[in-house]
Amino acid sequence: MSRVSIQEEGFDAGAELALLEAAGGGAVASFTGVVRGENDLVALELHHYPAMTAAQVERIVDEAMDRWPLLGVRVIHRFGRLKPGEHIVFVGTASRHRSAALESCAFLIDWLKSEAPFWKKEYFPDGGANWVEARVEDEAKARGWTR
Amino acid sequence: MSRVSIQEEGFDAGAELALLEAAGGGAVASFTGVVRGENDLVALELHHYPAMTAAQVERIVDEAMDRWPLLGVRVIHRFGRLKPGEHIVFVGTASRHRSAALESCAFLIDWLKSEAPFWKKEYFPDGGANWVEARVEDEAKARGWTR
Amino acid sequence: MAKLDILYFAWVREIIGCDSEQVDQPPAGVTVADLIEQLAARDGGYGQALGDQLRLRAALDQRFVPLDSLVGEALELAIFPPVTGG
Amino acid sequence: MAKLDILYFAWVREIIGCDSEQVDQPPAGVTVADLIEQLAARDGGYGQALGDQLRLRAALDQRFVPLDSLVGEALELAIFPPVTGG
Repeated sequence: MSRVSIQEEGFDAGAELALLEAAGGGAVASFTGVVRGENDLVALELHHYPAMTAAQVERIVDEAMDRWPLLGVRVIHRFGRLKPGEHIVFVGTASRHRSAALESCAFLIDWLKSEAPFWKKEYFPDGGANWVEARVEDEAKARGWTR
Repeated sequence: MSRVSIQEEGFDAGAELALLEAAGGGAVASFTGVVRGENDLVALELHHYPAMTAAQVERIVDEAMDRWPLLGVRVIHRFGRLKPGEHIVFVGTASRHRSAALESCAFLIDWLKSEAPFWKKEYFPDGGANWVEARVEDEAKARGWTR
Repeated sequence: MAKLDILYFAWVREIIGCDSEQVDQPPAGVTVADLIEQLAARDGGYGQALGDQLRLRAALDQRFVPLDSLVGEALELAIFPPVTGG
Repeated sequence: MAKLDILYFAWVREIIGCDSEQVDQPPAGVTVADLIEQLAARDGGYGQALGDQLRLRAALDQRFVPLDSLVGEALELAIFPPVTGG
């Protein structure tokens, strides 16, 4: 199973869970991010830095595999134009230990939020658009995992 | 969506994830427990205390909803005879905040492991059987969540 | 006279060979530990199942309680090993 | 002479109106911050996009770096706002 996909197309979170369950560890944790339809949002456009994204996410996954006894890791991050209700991101981890699965899943999504080179632009019904500002707490959260 | 099911039949983890995504929060965390096939395990038999189980899990879910801003919670715990690879337990949480989804999911599975009245019996190919012993660390983990 | 239902689970149930039974409500002042000690003195599997209270947990009316809790007017006492769900 | 590719992302890209461009490799001792300051002095959207370095982050050869890092022999500098993925 490939570990990291940076892709425009959607994904089937249930199928990804099933693949992680098949890794045999007994404990599977996941996080799924979905576009919220607040403020009449029409679409969310995800931009990224293609030469950097996949390599950097692979490094983060390596670090997670190094820190926790994981049998499987799956990260999918979409780019392009997404509508409310569509998937943005999936992180799934499989381990023999539930705490390893849960903690590594939290670690990975915290890193993706604060360190993966993605930028979001919101589009509204009046034609207006707005770049999402980074939240200070996201950078702080990622630093909290520093060993 | 009903919040707690204590059931003999299996479940579709992907369908449960989709229901939580539909809660609209944007952040969905899940934990799935699967029967491991180690030591040639033939089956795992889950016994429970029916009059107590559902009521107690409902109380735990109430506590989670009280502690975190959750838009949806789903707990499924199976009982009866399960084969390796079959689902045992599913915990899913939906929130507007990823940390609330992740933390409440970890909280709920830690409680289920240490406080829900379930007991596991392992069956092996030679006809032998063995009651699974509680792990001290599970009781310690649940205490770690005490406010 | 008021009765108390006693339920057994997991290997406690297997060793005693009984799912549940009814006893007379114990007098005021009797704790769960006292009652388990009385039951353990019986013939059959009771001694083996209930002799070592460190291996046992209990619930009164579907709430976990420490073994030194008073039985009081509870209607249902469950005796079982530490739980292993999830 | 060696060249440095400069990439812009998100609103930095929009305001400057350019995805990427090539400049001469800066001399030794020049930091990312120095280079951004030089670019910000240009006409067009550069001043608006690059004038406030507190709002900017950078990567050299696809690695995040603090703005006071030396450009050195890097081949690619990316300039962008704080990331908002996930």
